[in-house]
Amino acid sequence: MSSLAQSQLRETFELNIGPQHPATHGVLRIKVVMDGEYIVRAEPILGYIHRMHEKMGENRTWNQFWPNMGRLDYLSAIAYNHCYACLVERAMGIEVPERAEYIRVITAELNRIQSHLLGFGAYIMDLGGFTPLMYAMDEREQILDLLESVTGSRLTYCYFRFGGVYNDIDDDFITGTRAFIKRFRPQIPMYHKLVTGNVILMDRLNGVGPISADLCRKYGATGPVLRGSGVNFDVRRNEPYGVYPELDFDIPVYHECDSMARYMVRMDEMVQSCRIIENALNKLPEGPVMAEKVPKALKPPKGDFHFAVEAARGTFSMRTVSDGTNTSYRMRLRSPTYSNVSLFEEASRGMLLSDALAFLGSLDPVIPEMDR
Amino acid sequence: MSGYFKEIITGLKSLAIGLQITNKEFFTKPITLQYPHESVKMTPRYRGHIELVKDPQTGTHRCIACGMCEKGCPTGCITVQAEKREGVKGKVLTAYILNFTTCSLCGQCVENCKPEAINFSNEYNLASTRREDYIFNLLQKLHPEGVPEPEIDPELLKKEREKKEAAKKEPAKKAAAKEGGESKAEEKS
Amino acid sequence: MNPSLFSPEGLAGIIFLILIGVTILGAIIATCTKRLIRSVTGLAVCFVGVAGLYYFLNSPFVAMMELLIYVGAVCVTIAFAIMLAEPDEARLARKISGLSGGLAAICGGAIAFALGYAAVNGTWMAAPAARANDGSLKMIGESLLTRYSMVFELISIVLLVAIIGSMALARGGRREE
Amino acid sequence: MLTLSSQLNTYLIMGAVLFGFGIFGLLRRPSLIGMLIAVELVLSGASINFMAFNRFLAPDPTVGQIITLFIMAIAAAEAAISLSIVIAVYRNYKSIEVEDLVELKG
Amino acid sequence: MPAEQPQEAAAPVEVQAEGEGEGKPKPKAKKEEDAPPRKNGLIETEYAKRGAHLDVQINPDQVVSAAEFLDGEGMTLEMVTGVDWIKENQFEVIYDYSYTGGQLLRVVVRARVDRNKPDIATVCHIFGGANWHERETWELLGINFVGHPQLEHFLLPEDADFFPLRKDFKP
Amino acid sequence: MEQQALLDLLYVAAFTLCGLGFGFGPLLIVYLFSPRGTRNLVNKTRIPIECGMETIGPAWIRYGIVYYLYALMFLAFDVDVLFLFPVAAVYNDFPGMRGFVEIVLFVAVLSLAIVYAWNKGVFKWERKVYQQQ
Amino acid sequence: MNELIRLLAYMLGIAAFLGLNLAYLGWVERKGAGHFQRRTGPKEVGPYGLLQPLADGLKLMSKQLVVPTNADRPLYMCAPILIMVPSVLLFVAIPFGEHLVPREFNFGLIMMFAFASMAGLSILIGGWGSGNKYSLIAGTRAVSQNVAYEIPMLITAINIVLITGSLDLNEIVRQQGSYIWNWNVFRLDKSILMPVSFLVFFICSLAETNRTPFDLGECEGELVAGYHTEYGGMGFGLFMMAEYANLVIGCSLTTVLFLGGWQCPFGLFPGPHWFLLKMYFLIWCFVWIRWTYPRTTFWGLLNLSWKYLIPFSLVNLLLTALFIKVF
Repeated sequence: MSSLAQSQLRETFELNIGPQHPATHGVLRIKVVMDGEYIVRAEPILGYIHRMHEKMGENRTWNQFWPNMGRLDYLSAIAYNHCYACLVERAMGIEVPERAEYIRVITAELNRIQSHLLGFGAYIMDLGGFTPLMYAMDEREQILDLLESVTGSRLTYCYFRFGGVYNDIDDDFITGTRAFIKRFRPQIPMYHKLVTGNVILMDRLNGVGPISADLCRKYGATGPVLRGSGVNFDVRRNEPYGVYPELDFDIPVYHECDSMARYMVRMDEMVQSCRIIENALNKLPEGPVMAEKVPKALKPPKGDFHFAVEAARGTFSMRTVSDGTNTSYRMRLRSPTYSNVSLFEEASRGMLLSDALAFLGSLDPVIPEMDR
Repeated sequence: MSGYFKEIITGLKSLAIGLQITNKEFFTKPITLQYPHESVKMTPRYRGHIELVKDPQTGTHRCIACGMCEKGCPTGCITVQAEKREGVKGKVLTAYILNFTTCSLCGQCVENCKPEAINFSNEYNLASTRREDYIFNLLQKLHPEGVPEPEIDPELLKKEREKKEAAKKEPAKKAAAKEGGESKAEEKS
Repeated sequence: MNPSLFSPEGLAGIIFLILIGVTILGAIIATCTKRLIRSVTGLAVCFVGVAGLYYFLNSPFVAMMELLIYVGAVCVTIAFAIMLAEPDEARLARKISGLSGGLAAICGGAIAFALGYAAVNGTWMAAPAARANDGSLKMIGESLLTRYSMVFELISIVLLVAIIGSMALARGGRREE
Repeated sequence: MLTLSSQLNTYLIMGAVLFGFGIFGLLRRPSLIGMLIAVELVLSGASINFMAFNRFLAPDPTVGQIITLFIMAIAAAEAAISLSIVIAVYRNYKSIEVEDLVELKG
Repeated sequence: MPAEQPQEAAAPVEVQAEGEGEGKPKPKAKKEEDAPPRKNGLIETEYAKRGAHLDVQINPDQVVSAAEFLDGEGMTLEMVTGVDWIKENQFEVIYDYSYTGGQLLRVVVRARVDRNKPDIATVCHIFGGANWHERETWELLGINFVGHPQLEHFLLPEDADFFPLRKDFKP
Repeated sequence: MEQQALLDLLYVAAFTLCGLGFGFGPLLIVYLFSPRGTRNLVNKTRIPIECGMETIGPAWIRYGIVYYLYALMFLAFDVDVLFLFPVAAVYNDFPGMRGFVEIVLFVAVLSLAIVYAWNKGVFKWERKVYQQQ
Repeated sequence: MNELIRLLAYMLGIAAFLGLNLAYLGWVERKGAGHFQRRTGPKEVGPYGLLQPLADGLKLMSKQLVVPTNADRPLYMCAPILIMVPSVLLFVAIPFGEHLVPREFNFGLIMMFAFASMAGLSILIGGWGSGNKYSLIAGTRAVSQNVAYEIPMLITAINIVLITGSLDLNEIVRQQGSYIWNWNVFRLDKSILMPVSFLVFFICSLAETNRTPFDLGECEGELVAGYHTEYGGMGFGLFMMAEYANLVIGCSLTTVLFLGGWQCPFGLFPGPHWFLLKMYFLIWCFVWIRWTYPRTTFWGLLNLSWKYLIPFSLVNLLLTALFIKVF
């Protein structure tokens, strides 16, 4: 980097943001070359909690790989479960009972709300406001309690199974979920009043970190990042899986392309998730929650299979190359934040440090998912 | 210039709204649970570490030491030790060791268990500074006062003894008997 | 003649001595350290002492302004400037040594001695019998509004020109890049 | 010792000492900012003299104070200007040391 | 999930496929499974079974032109996957393209390189997002992306001199 | 010196001592009671914090031209205050508009510094364009 | 001699007052934060967590003083002490009651500003001396901010001087009279912008004490812990204590200049209790604000001062000058 400083005759210096930094929510390291308060180059450096999940996929049997799926994006684990379940079901041709599909959608959307709540709280905390995090945490706890009562764990769910779900939901869960949504709905306008409308926050987010739709496309950014840039793309709508086609919901899209747009997409998605859950609860059919004939020893046919779902942070997709044995020959996990953060380097050039961190927060990275 | 003042006024208004909201929250009851003094009730489905189920009929576990949990475990954190005893049908469980430090609570073992001998416990506030404290012998946990001896079926015992006698007499058959894994106690590491 | 040590006058005398010590210490730090930021700190310390001296000269307002302007503003500005352009420390350490330092010390000492000698031995006119006023803040204000009003305005222009000029200078290079 | 504060000579000598330190620093410092710091010392030495005469000898004690205030203002302006010059010099020559500047000129 | 017709018509042009239009749905796919070193060309796969609409096998030197073509069509590079086919002594690089602008279309582009000399051109300059994916693939499998601006260690420690996803990797 | 001023001085001095006590006292207590050694296993106790990494380059960076500009403006206004205080103190006792006119002129002239800075975009923090490295 | 006894008594009194405040403002803040966030705040140590400050203090005291290797040792050690001294010193001039004031200085107002301005340099020294880039950047920002907000504060103070014609804090309080409409906030007869002026002063004291939303000097989102990143244990403790001391001083000054000090709003029983009531109310507002707003950016902060506060205070100054002459 010294060559850079010499070649341009500019007083630059290098700064580490991370791996142990309050703003990076984990062990992400960003090596920043700065010119005063401005960023000349910000290079994200990954790998601090790299676990080689892909190799694990080659060594573990299909069933044994389940717990890994909860440990990628620990904040929206159910979407990842969903992807893996659907992938293997696609490969094996397993039909899933309808009730199980509905339960999948309900839990996945609850999980999405939970993830966005934490993302919202943590983002505002990045910007220095601590209180909204606590309010968000309060709501999040309610969701965790609900999910715990049905899945048995609070964070790294391992709830889905090939051909259905592990446990049926009971009436307590249904009434609890309805009560939660009733309670949660008025909270979002409260957040908007407390946080979004705040002039300080608007100053910090409006126009900060612009990403054009084309940049998103080039970098494969998905999820709220893409929808904040005005592209109406959501896997749930464009490549429907589960029972999403039967449910009624909108895809929030903002055209401002800035951090505020991404933040607003997340906030609106929570409302839409509430709608989906209510809708699904109303339509919830009776019946079994597991497919009847699921072989104990899974051996999908040879060939490769791909499946994509909409996780809280964007398109999560898996590609597995099966060689017909009880383990996969190659397991590839495409995590949304990996692509989203990869555009940070290009998009943050020339930003102020504080803006860059606000921008990074608006990408809502979850580090274990990036490092895999 | 009017924009300048409008900015100030809307800004101040938004700030006042924020203050109003936090003020309202200030007078609502806190939701904190004073953890060591009070604790939440766990839902029945809570997945703590696994434990052996006590069969109300026999008063002991139902494990047949088939080893399915061991095979299904992704992290290999379960070790089942069992031996063959004279006069007892099947294998006798001597130790069921769970290395909780590597357990990921996925539930594969519980699903794989045919006789439904293991289940999730509701224990969640485990704390220790030593690693060894998390290597549980579940059998001991089930029977802290001492593992009851399995009942000996006299008929089976008689049969087995007879078999042994026969085996002694016929060394040629010995190997075959061994292969079946019935006559010798099986040790697992 | 000498006041007792624990009377207010005596304590004030002790404080005065301390202030002189602080001033000289500050001056030493300001001139003799290698790192410029330490020099600035020394300068600030020195100014605190000088402010104390002003206080003893019956002008508390000037003393306070010395603190406000010099310690609070000039030193901070110098410190910012140092952040923009501090020379290499190692090089600096090499440069300040030996002959030039000695020469400078002799030179400075000689000047100080000569001035001090002249001051002590000089004949000053006698103190006036009656003072025109007590030299308080109100008096300063009054003269600023009457006798020195032109200067009062001029100084604002001088400041304006200085600030605009220095801003243009400091920013100028940036635009070239 | 304790009555030093009411003697003119004390202040005059203090002024001279500060002035001397200023000159010493001015000659010794190789860098422009260091020299500026020394100049500030010189100025405050002068101010002390003004204030001392004002206190002990002047019939109208406001004048000296006002002069000192003006010195402060001018010193501030001077500091601003000279620091900016230093920064401009630094930007162009990558050095604020007098020697280097002399070399660069030739 | 219908595949877009114009896409399909356009795709063969750039891949210079030998067996274009061999889009028989099921039996073809099955047959193709049995013979892994597939011929170059375009196959229309059944989306519900595979998760992709089009499957294109190309030569390694056609990767860039394929990327350029798909970029022109407004598609996104979703991920780059490397597979170690140790039996055939080949590496396969799989590019997953998808279309985010409207009607869904997923295109899989595959290229195989020799395992002893795993060089393939980078598509970084076309899709910026490929940078990290290719870097990761290089790091984990040792496939050398020629022209990549920064083939440095990324996820693994800086002193790692092994390729963990290779099938002959022994920890 | 007058008695009044002397006492003022004494009070200030006494409270300065008090402040020094508040400053040094806790440090002294720490010096007496805190452990001397440290469990310095990897010899990293005393390295500067940079988010867990080794520091890149020197810590004393050249930094912040904009802050310097702000400081310059501050300097001007601080001096402004220097003259306004005495004037304000006697302003009430002075009949006539002369004082008012003088203050207006003084403030107006100095305000030009802000106007200049505002026009020159010192207050603007826009994104810069850097070439791709 | 009497004077000396009085001096000693006030010294001890202020030390006790300050000590209690430094200890319990932390408690108040945490308790307040808790309740603003649906939590309870400290609760375990003593009843209502009242012994929490003691526990905190013990923890800070038992920590080792670590000086980083490439810190500038003397500057590093000086900074926390230097920042503490003016904060304590300034209590000498605060009129708690009409007769309960350590010392009435007839230049008290300038003294406050003069000594307070020294804090900036000590922050800079601390930031520089740490030998850490974060500290240096944050120190620069903090000083820049202190400096920027000193101007509107001073101009507003000049405004008060224009109205009262005095620099003596107690005299300023005395002149404000014993009814709420006589307080400087509501002296609309002197300038119709006086409430705005109060707001400006309040915002400035928020910024001068480096508190959220203006805590750019310690913005943990960007620069880890700001200028005291390298300080641990008591070094950090001193910075924190100085912050609280500055908080008390800032609120006291606002009370004195605008809210009538020890005067009662309705003319009954003026005394120190009113002063403390008003001061603690302001402190509570600081806490309230801190736990409501996110942090501004440093440029937004600097611009707030230069674009809004300074023009406003200047206009107010001129307006006051005009009103005094006209009416």
